[in-house]
Amino acid sequence: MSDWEPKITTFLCHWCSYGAADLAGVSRLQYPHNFRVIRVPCSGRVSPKFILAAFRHGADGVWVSG
Amino acid sequence: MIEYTAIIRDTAKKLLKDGKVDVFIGYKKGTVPMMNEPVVISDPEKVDTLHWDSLCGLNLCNYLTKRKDKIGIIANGCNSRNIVTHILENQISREQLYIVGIPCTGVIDHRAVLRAVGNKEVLDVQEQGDKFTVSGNGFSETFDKAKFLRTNCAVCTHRNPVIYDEMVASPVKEQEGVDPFEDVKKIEAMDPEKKWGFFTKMIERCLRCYACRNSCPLCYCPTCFVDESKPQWVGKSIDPTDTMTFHIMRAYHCAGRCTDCGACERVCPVGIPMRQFTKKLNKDALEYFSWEAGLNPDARPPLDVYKPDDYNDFVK
Amino acid sequence: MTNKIFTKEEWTKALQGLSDSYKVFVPVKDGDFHTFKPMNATKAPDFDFQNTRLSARSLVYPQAERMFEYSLDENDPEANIIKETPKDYSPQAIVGIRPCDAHGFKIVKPNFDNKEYRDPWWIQHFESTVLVGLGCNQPCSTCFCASVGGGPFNKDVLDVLIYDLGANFMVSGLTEKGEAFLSKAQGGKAADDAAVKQAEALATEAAKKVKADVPTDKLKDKVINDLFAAPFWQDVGFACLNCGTCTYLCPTCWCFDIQDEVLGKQGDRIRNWDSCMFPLFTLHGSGHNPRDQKFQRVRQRFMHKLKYYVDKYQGGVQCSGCGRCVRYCPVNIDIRQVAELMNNY
Amino acid sequence: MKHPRFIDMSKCIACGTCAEKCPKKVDDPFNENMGKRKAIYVDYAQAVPLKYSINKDECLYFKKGKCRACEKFCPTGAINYEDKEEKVVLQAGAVILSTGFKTFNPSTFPTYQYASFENVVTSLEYERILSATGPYQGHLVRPSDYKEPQKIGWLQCVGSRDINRCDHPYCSSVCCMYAVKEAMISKEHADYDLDAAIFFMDMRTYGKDFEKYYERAKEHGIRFVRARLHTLEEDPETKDIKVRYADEKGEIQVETFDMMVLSVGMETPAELVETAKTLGIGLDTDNFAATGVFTPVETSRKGIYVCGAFSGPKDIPQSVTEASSAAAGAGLLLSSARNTLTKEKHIPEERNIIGERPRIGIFICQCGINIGGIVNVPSVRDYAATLPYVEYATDSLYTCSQDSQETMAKIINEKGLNRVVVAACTPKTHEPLFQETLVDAGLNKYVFEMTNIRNQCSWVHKDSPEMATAKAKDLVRMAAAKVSLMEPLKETELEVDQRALVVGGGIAGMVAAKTLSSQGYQVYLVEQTGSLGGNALLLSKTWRGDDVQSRLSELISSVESDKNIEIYKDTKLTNVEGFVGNFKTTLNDQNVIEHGIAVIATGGKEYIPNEYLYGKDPRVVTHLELDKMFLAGDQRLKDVKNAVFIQCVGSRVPERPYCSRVCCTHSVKSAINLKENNPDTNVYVLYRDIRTYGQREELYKEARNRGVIFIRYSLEERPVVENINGRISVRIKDHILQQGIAIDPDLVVLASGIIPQDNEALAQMFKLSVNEDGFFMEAHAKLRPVDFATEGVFLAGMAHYPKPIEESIAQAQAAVSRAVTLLARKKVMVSGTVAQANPVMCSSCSVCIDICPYSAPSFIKQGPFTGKAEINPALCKGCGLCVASCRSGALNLKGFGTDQIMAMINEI
Amino acid sequence: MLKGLLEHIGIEPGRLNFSWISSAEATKFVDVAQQVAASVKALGPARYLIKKRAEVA
Repeated sequence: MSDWEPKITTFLCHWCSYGAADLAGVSRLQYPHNFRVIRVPCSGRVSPKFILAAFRHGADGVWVSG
Repeated sequence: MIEYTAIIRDTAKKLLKDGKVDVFIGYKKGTVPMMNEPVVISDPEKVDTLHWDSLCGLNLCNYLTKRKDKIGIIANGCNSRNIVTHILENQISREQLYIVGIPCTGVIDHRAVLRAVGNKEVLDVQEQGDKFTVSGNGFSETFDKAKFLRTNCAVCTHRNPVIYDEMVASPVKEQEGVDPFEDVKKIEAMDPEKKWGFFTKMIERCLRCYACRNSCPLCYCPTCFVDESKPQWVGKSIDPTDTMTFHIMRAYHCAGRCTDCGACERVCPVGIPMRQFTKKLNKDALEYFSWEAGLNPDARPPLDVYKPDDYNDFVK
Repeated sequence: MTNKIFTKEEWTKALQGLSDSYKVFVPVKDGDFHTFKPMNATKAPDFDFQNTRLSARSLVYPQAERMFEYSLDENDPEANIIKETPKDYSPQAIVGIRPCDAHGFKIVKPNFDNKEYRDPWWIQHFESTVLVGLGCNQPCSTCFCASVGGGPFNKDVLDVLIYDLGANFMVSGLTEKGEAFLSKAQGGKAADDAAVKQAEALATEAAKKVKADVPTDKLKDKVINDLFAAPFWQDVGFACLNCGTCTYLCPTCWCFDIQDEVLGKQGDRIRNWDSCMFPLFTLHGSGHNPRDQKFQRVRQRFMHKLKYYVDKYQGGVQCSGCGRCVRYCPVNIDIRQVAELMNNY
Repeated sequence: MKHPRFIDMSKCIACGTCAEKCPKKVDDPFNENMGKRKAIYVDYAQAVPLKYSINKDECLYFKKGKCRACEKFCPTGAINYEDKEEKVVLQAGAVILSTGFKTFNPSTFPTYQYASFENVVTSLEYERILSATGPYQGHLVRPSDYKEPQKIGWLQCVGSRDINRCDHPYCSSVCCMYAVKEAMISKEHADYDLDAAIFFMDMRTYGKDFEKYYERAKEHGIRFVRARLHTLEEDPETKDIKVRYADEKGEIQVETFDMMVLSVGMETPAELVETAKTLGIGLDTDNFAATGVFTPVETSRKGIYVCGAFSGPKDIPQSVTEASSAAAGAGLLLSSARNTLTKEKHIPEERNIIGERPRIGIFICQCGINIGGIVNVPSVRDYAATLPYVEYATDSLYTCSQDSQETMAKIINEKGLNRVVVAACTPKTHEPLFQETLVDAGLNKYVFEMTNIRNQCSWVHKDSPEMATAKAKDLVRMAAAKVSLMEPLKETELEVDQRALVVGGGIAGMVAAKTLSSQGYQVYLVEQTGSLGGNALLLSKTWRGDDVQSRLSELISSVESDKNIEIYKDTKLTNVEGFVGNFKTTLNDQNVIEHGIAVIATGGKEYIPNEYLYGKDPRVVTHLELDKMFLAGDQRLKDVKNAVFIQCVGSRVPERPYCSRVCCTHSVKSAINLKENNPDTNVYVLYRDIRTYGQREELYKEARNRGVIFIRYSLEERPVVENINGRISVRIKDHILQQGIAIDPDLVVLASGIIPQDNEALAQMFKLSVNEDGFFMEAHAKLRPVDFATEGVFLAGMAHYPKPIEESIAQAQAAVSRAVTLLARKKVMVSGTVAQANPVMCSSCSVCIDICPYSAPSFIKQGPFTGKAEINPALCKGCGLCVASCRSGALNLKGFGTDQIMAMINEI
Repeated sequence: MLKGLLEHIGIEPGRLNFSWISSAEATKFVDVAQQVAASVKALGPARYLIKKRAEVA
């Protein structure tokens, strides 16, 4: 169980969190590798249907960040 | 409430005769006990078809969507709140409507009645004030209406219409001290596994007949998300995950708009209490946005607008 | 024809014994209503019911049924080859099916099994099924089986018929398949004349209780286009919600939709019950919908049951008179009234 | 003179390897020398361009001739030790000075011991401490022991409002607000109950929405202590800071803080004073570039403009406004040369790929070792080649390099690719580059998807190369799934109507009109009253002493005689249709004018008091009424024995919780005028905080020198003005004497606040928003102070917020400058990434219309789809809010389509 | 609201996460990323609402 790594469907706002994620990279800050990022123009683009769809496709977690 | 019938007929007749409305929407007495059929009348001579009793449990607002004519309609508390929502959402205009308000004392839960008589066939129901008598082959029993209200009516705090042009009777006293969310709180107290078990079991019998969706006045999209194919959000079989997805999304589309009229449960052929989905949303709307749908003809539902001070405790 | 008497306890026990040779489905109380479930030790069958909420049709023709399957994995040597999904066609018995619902199978048979087309899944399911009917001592006020060629003790399609004599059941084998089934039933004893007489009396009594006045006699003589253009359809359809309750509960509706479901590299071709009440039913790929209005869909359902079927198969209407749509239509649209409107138009 | 970087800018890819390998650590000036960086460095992580440079003074190679580690490890060979200082000569028609300021160095204050007490920091150092990229990675700790401070004090006016030790008589304008902000952020940062105290003289939160922030800070428990600290003492053991001060009641208090922040002011750096001399521009006595009230961004030398803090202390919005304003000034000079140096680019014709089966090319970048060092790029490449529709997959050392671009274009053509995925760094910086390559190869730029396997993969998962490789594969698969569904999108061009509308004929409106006209644009100027001039018609002198009326009449006549300006007096707007570039406005006389942009300069108006006997006694007048008396040379003013000014009338009160910004200066100026008229007049100013920000502080000093008496009152104990037997009596509690005093004035001047015009109708017509106080809301409080969220509409003057003439003028010019960026292009490109409605699916519920912040959706007015939604692509910003809100699935966002995002979700 | 509903039917609270992070807040991004990863990891693999091969006859 401890070897298990979740996959987390991640929606990042192009202007905000995606930038923060880029900057985290520039700063070489390390964080877990479980996130699979989908870039969206705005977190408002994330329809509830996407969140359900992510769970339906077996995502262990969903993270929406604006 | 059966005494309203005569007044409704008179009003409808007058409205149709005077040309104030082109049609009048109400109920007619059903061909089966405890069932009534929505009906539209355009001939003032046919108003005697109209009927009202404590078993009229659908939502007539459903029949207003995108009509172009002038309509007279009867509306109790919840139906009138849906009319408000309909107006806000451009499905009908206030000017088209003549609303005959019904102070409502609640609708009888026909399933509870059947249960009470051991699921024997009921052949007749007679309503007398706050009591009613059901009879069938070899039995006849009289019950207190108050004890047989549908669960949504039992906790209803908006029994009188919020908009109307005239009332068939003076407003009834609103219920006080009821906790509409007792059942929701019970579920909230469960752990995730129990909750999932509860809801999975609840919808197990679902046939995907969509009666709940179609009886709901909020569901008027030309193409429902379940019918979309590009992308296909939900599989069309009765696979449990697909069925659950349907119920979640159906409920979510009602968020901030549901008036808890109970039509969905009323029509379900297999008796699923799917209000457990929408009630949670109603509770949250009330807690986070101080919102109850359809009370204010000037305010959009909370999820239709963004305000900087919206509830956002869930955001990290 | 074997007539045997079982006490009700004996009968339940007998059914348990039969479970070794058949998948035995029996009515079980599930919440407010009855439904067919496989016989098992924990939940006893309950034969004290008006009728099951859903007809037994799904036991022969499931609501969702996998027809074919295929792999999209390029590494799979059989990639992209569509294969029929193997099915279990071992014998099954539906015990306690009402004669009207059994009649339903007869009504749908010409659709699934005719000269041009034989539906392998339906036919194999049907042929492996023993229909063990339970006569109706007390038909509902909404039943009209007698008007459509059936009756509360109609033996037409049944393999076995059960008479509820109070404390006992009299069980009659009607076909070879039925006799075979009965021969495997443990216990019981041969019925005496008195029991047979009592059973016949029950049947006669019950027949009297069924309203036989839903008129269908003139339907075959009507001109299709006249009925189609009749003025009452808007009124009939006004209240309709376009839900699938009537069609899904009906023992004689047969329409289905075929969908491909792909999950990862696994593809399935599934057929699901469809309903002519749904707008999607006739939606064309172009976006055009020939039945995009509610009344058109309502008209379709009644025209199909009461006219198109009548004309096509020359065997009466596509309705077994079970009355489910009358009882459970959420807005109380009543096929009996529509039949009258059409018959007398 | 261009300093050498010792880095070839065209080669550096900012991978950071050099800095990693560089052995020499130096203090990091960006972090106020509190942290370390290497001798080869970028200023800060978000620097543009993101290219390294070598600090020659620190570099071991330059100092000792050995090392060259950076050169050895640089994967692109960008290091060039031979780089030389370069003399660059630029030909320019105008110069804009935006050289800024430096913060005051408090080391000169011996009693504050900034240099020797570790836990005394400047506000700028504190800013870095709070910052995530700061020396302590955003953890709030103090420098001496890296412990979380429990108690922090801010000391205001360090290096401001002080001629005693630093010769800075002016107020630095921004320190009060930044101190409040720092205190608030610290409170938020600390998950414990941080004690934050601000020691101040006057709290100057005079900016838009600042006063509310100040009030909120008080609610959050930040202590505001009106006291000037004389000395800070350090506990040698704990390094805590002990302070002694006299509180408002005059009692001595002793407190100990873990940290003390010195709110340092702004000053012009000495080298800039030299530059000014070289340039030949005049400086004022405070060493700020001299400008005029009516020419706020012009220096004394024609053609040289100034903006920002070089012309006086100011905050961000004001600096940004001035920047645009200066650009307008320069643009004016250069308008004849506009578009003369532009070059046209040849673009091949776009290949029509509609109906083609997707043929995807996947280009994976190793980014030297940046990606390749962690992620197994060849295995990702091989994996990519197996994905559906992928025709071609390759990897390269640097996909972004010029030759890689050429190769990519070639491959696209050779292989007939019609979709492209690049897996490399971030699309935020590199998407445009690759899109250009697509366009050069004859593809639409939208059949492209970029996925980030560097910033969001290799760089952040150094410890688990396997997982990073797996993640990279997933990301590539997701991108391929999306791109296969991408369609070519059209960017439509819209003509921009070259005419402008200015609403409001006050100073801001007239300046806007005039500036537009001078740049060659035709202007419609609409004024609701019968005359131009607005509030300025009632003003006598500016705070710098200019005569307002003469300047105003010059302006009015120049506007009225301008052939390019069509003036509509006594006119209001009744309807506005259209959008950026194509507005159609109906006036109340039914005239319809068409214009491409609009400037809203509707101004504000004086609050009409109902307090302090106003309207009941002729001796009680407002500001503007006093100015009228000055203008008329009213003799009575000479005979005034006692004059009382009451500040904050109608401002900073619960009903109107904002500061009207100009009243303090106005009152102080008027007080001086009264004293000039008759030095024997006793002048009292009853105030709450004197907010003579910037160099206006010098007026305050002058007033005190002239004997004007300032008495502070609090909101709870407002002055009482009564008529007692025919004489006016003003009673107030003196804060120093701590007792009530009474004055019998023969003139009471109410510093009546500024209230907005009724902007509701106009806001609806142009789809603008107003704030709670009724002033128009700009697109961004700091960075877009003259823009509206609605494109093509701009804001100037007091319609935005109360402000003095020079700020109104700067804003008007700035608004024009912003407008000209649209007008000059003559065409606007509409992005392809816009929402699109399918009317068949639409249920007309109007959620999209309600939720869109840009008013892009509307109902179709005629035809078969009447009443269904449509999206105006010119207004749509492509955020997708409407798409997510649409229950009916009638909306989709091109470029981020529902099917495309679903395809990505499916691939996870 | 959606989160509330999903949690109501048994999706664990830690599965669905929302945050606001400005483009400059790299450390906040990392902090939240760590929190989210930890909370999801603590819950173990997702159990509910996963679409598997249709459960049909």
